[in-house]
Amino acid sequence: MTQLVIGQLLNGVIVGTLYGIIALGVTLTFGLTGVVNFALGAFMMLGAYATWYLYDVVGFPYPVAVIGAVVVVSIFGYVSDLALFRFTRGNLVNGLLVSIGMISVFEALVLAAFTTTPKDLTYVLPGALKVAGIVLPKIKVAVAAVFLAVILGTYLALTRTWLGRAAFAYAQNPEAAALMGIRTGRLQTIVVVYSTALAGLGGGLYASMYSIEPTIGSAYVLKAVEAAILAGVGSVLGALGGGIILGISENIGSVFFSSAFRDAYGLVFLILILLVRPGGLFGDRS
Amino acid sequence: MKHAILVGLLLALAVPAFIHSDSVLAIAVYGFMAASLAVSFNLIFGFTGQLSMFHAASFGVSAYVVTILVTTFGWNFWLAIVPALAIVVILSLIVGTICFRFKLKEFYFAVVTLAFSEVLRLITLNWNSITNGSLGITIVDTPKIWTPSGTFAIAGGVAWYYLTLALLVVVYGVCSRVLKSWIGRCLAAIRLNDQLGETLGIDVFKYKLLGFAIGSGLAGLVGAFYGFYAGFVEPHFLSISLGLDIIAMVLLGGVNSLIGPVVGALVLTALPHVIELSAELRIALYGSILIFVILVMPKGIVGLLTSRKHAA
Amino acid sequence: MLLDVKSLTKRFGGLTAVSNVAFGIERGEIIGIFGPNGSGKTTTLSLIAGILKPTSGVILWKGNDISTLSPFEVAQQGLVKTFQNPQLFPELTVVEHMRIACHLHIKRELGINRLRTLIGGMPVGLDRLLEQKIDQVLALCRLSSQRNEQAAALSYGGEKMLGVAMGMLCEPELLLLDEPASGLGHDEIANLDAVLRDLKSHGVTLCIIDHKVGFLGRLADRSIALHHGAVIASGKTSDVLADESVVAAYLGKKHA
Amino acid sequence: MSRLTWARSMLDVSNLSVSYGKQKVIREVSFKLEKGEVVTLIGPNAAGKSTTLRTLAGLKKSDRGTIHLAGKDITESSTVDRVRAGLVLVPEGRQIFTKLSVQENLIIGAYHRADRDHASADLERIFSMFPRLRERRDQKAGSMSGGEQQMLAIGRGLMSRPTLMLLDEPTLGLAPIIIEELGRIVRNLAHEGLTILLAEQNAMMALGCADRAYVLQSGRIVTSGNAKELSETTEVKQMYLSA
Amino acid sequence: EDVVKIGQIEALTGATATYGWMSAQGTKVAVEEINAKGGFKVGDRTYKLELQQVDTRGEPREATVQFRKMMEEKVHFVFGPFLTNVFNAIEPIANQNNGKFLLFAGATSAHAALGKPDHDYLLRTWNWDAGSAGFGKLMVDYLKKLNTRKVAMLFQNDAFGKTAVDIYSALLKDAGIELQVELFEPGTKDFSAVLAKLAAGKPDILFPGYSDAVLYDIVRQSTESGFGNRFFLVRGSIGPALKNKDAIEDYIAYVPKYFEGAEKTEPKVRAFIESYQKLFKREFPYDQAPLCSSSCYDHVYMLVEAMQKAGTVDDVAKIRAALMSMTYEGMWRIKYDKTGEAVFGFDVVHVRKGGAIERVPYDPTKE
Ligand SMILES: Nc1ncnc2c1ncn2[C@@H]1O[C@H](COP(=O)(O)OP(=O)(O)OP(=O)(O)O)[C@@H](O)[C@H]1O
Ligand SMILES: Nc1ncnc2c1ncn2[C@@H]1O[C@H](COP(=O)(O)OP(=O)(O)OP(=O)(O)O)[C@@H](O)[C@H]1O
Ligand SMILES: CC(C)C[C@H](N)C(=O)O
Ligand SMILES: [Mg+2]
Ligand SMILES: [Mg+2]
Repeated sequence: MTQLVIGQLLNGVIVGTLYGIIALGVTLTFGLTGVVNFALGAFMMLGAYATWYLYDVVGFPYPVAVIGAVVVVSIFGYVSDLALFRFTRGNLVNGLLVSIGMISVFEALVLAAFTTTPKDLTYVLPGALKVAGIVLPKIKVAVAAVFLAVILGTYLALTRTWLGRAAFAYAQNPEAAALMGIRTGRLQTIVVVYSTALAGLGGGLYASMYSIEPTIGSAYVLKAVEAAILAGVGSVLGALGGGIILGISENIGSVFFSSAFRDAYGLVFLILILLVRPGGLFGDRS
Repeated sequence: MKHAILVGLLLALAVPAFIHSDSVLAIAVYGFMAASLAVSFNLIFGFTGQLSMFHAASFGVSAYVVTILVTTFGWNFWLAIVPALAIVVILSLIVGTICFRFKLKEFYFAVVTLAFSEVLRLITLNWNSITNGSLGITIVDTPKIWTPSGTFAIAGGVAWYYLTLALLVVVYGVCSRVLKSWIGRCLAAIRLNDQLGETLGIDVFKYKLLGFAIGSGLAGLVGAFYGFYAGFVEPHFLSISLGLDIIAMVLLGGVNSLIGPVVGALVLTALPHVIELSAELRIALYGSILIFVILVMPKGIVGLLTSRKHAA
Repeated sequence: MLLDVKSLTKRFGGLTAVSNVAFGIERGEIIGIFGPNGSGKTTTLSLIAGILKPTSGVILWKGNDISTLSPFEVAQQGLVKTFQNPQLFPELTVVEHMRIACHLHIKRELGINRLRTLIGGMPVGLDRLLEQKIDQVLALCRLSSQRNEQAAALSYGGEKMLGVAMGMLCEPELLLLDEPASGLGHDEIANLDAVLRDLKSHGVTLCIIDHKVGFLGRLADRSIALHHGAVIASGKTSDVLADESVVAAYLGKKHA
Repeated sequence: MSRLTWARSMLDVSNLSVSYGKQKVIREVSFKLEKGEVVTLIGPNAAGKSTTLRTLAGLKKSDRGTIHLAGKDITESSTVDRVRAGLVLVPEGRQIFTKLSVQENLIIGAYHRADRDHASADLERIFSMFPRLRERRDQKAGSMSGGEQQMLAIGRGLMSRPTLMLLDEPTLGLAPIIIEELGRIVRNLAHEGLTILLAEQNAMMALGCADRAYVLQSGRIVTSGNAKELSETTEVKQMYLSA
Repeated sequence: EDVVKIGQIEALTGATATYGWMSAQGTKVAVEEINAKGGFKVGDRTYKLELQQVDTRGEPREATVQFRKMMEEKVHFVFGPFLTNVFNAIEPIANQNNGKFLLFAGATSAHAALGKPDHDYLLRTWNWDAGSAGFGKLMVDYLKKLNTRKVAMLFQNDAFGKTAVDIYSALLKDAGIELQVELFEPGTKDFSAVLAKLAAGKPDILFPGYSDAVLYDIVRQSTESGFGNRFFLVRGSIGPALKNKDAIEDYIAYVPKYFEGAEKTEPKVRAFIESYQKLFKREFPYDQAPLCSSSCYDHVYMLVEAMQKAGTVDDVAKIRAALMSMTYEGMWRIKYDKTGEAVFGFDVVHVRKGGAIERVPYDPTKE
């Protein structure tokens, strides 16, 4: 029993890092452009398909395929910012609608190119690590490690660099930020593209763990929004923490109670946390 | 604007005289119900500033309660609406009290209401003995109304057309009365600056809750009818995607008006049936239209037509 | 005693913003609060208005402790506070602000009968009366010409006056004003002075914070001065302003 | 004035007109600032002082007219480019970053500077100007009192080492003793070569520390001249100095 | 030129689209082939087929509107729906149109409606899991032969999942096999927790959900983390087994036809695959397509044959009678039983460690 619980605890952490990486994108985009980009799920899906295509069809080595996918998705992100999100900045409501529209468009693109038949990437890193009776698939451990590294790197970059300072400042008061000489438009573009790149990376690594279909993104973006909120919008490490809390509560909940209520376990947790801290676990109490 | 709405209503009344297509009437019926949902949602969202994700739950719970009372316990349809609405209102008061007492705002509020809504959906989905789980419940009864010349079963497109049009008028009317009253002003104050509102003597908690409960209750009213027209209820009624659809309708039509959501709902309900293309192109076009409309008309369709902002 | 504040203390973490403050306000007077920046003036008024909850102490309003009430309950009891940083309802016009500010009036007037207005609409008489009152207050506050403009289009001074105007429409017994004159020009200050004296003559009690010593000095019957959260002087305004510690901490040599 | 006549003005505004929608707020306003000068723009409420400053900072588009900064036409430049060229606005109503600490607010002021990583000396300078800020360096800026926030906004503006600083009602909410101090600070800064444009209601303080003054009324400059002389004129005395 | 309209009502996009999409492709191949050959003759007239395919996105409400529209447009032959919830939603409207058209439904729940009054329109094209001729019984017998004592069922919590759990719990109970059930939310990708939980109950074999997407994930995660390596399923393909061939112990699947094998031995299958590739210009999706696309393909041909036998293209009663009395020899041999349930042959494929495949053909039409 303890092995079962510990194993699922760890698995929860791993699954949580995936929520976390998308949540980071959600949090950053929201903080800086005032838009909850639901399309990040679709970007993640694009990343997964691009990776599959580059790796399984074209035959690039996996890391190259993932990097390629991140580049492709970033380009999509850049174009979407240029053509769409630039016009919805600071407008939560319209940004939401545009991102919902984009989900349909991306889904259609992928359907037209690859059909609804699920794709399953050739295994990149088969096998599992066995420690003290706990079995963890190697690929999951590797993926989680990459996500952790990226999130921590982002955290350091945001807290230690001027770009990060500018971002925080902008998020609070765009006009004052401009008065400080912060190129706000460029900053927003960088953040939008970076967030989509994170989603692309999420998708690229996702593809090595799970089968992919055109609709995979929607579930993850919801989880990511939940994680971001649970943590408190704007908190980088919080996005990770929120993701992990969700991941663990779902996995542990499914072990002890019916798995049919899997999604509910994280949500109940979320409600409880927000009741104690209405601004999110890591956010300010407002 | 007022005249345009009246003309629209008159036209709507005349439609069944000219159009006999069952499928068109069906789109209209679903459109009216979607519009009712969107109008009631906008009371909470557009006019009070609370992005509730609980609307689908209010709708779905009521649909289920009415259905279960009628099909399992043999209640009269009209009678069953009463407890259904009571339950929805009580649920929304509970959820609202929790959220507003703890001062959850904006996206925090959205996600917590979404969480409650999902929990309710999962309960509906898994409470097999009462709700028949994922299969949902098939409804064969039809609501009847009593007229001096005998009872009349509401069956067929035309009857439902008028019934749901009346439903829309009722929902619209209630929202409009509420918004024009002092309550509407309190709601606007809450939406725009609740701290200021509070120092002006407005019980922010009470009015937030009131707006939320009225909106949710109206959604429940729609739910009561919906299942009986569709012929079934299923757990999907409580799904997030329905909530997102409603948001899209409201935004597309225009948040700052009462009529906007009606327009948005009718357009979005009809749109998929109007686009006759291959499946992929169809959803691509649907998405593109959403994007395009909002970029060209950032205030929604009605927002573009009327430049004057909503007044307190 | 209309309002009686006793040993009021407010701590933010390690910082004591308001420390053991005590003072009373009699019906019909104008009381001034002076003090250097960060001395706890705004915090004190926020505590009275229910916006902040005191760490300790009591606030007696007509003999009842109101320190645990919410802001709206305090307002309903007849105590209304304006904001130091103008607070507005963005998007709404000036007159729409005023209508919202009529909330308490309508509530007092109609009570539960408000429900009837859901069907029948507002009683015509009341409606007309309110509109008249709104016009009157707008005129007093020199906002008539901007009646239908969005509040966001007001200049800073205009925003401040709108705050005062809304406070007046609440018909408070005690109006707490947080720096009403800051950002106002000479003319406007003179006008404000007149408006406030007029209010006083209609029986409204006023408690005012301001750094415009000339303005508040002339207006206030009695004053208190705060420093580091504590009362350092109180009494007749002229005495307070002449107090050595007040001069040293607040006024500086020029005013000495 | 001791400046060489051929030197370009620090700021040269000519025929500036600004409107909100159809409403004209600034009409054909022209004025100049020489390097190291303190110039004040006084006028009653709604005269258009803030609007003028916001237009100079590039936050508001002008209808007509030109703005030259040290000889360079910046009429069409973005706010950021103006900041980078040395023009900084300390906006009305403070506009601080409420969730950042006092110190973080100040540091971000140095954002556009090439030597921004070495701004700690300036930080010290600001702290000695406004000791209250040093005391509260780790407090969240949003929870500071009104006057404290005003000090912060001014300090933050100074952190960017501007060559031209626009102050919009800096005395707003400040205690008399601090206003007095602010007057000294402004003079000192000018002494160090900073050019300052001061929009003020508080004509007493403004005229007290400015070299020259312009009086703005309903969007027009109605009087201008030496600050000291102006403060002697009975009209100005009556209008502005008795508060 | 005369046309016969065929409608098809399926989810072509969205989360539940896999089956509907592939059904639609099979129908399309058949229709295109028939039209390319110049149509078909009934009596002395030549007809072409006109195919209307609508996308329900898996939403019952959409389907009801679309179905109404088809009825208005006098479409006499409607293929689909494959999804139980969609079928349940359109059933009442279909009943009102009884006698005016034929519905070739695939949904499991359609089984229960067969032969009821008002249901003369209903034929069920895919009898895989219910009824006496259904495959469930056979599969359970197979398990019994393998000495299975306990089965773990892991199904998606949707309308079909519930139906399937009901069917199989009864069958397994009759066979005296213990059953452990867990349901998962649609869209689930990480089955680790639920698999760990099931594994703790020590079942002999896992009976996982029905779509290829979840099969790939479940088989991989189950074997990789050591939760179990024996699988039994009545749907989907053997793709997951082959992909994890060294990690599985047994993988017993009902596959209507093992296409990769059949392709080599059966010219009709070969022709179908080629036709598919030519029409859609892409690889043939072996994973799930055989299940639905080939079946729809056959049923279109069968319908055409029935029209020719009945000598009419619009007298649906006659055409139905012709369908019920014939045996069609296509990729499959197909008959209908007296309720309108399709009876046809299929394969039990047993994949063992290393990838060895044993195939047991089964043909109830011969009995
Ligand atoms: N929420 C808070 N958290 C921490 N400190 C606070 C908070 N609110 C106020 N303070 C501090 O308490 C002190 C008193 O603040 P207050 O706003 O009452 O001052 P004030 O007398 O109104 O000053 P001013 O004249 O500048 O408006 C200040 O030093 C301020 O920084
Ligand atoms: N955003 C806006 N939209 C429309 N009109 C505006 C806007 N902002 C300011 N105005 C108008 O422009 C005029 C000048 O305003 P401005 O804020 O520049 O005055 P000011 O001189 O700074 O006054 P104060 O001393 O009160 O701050 C005022 O009449 C004001 O109502
Ligand atoms: C995907 C399929 C297995 C669906 C199933 N036939 C149903 O009835 O819903
Ligand atoms: Mg203050
Ligand atoms: Mg100004």
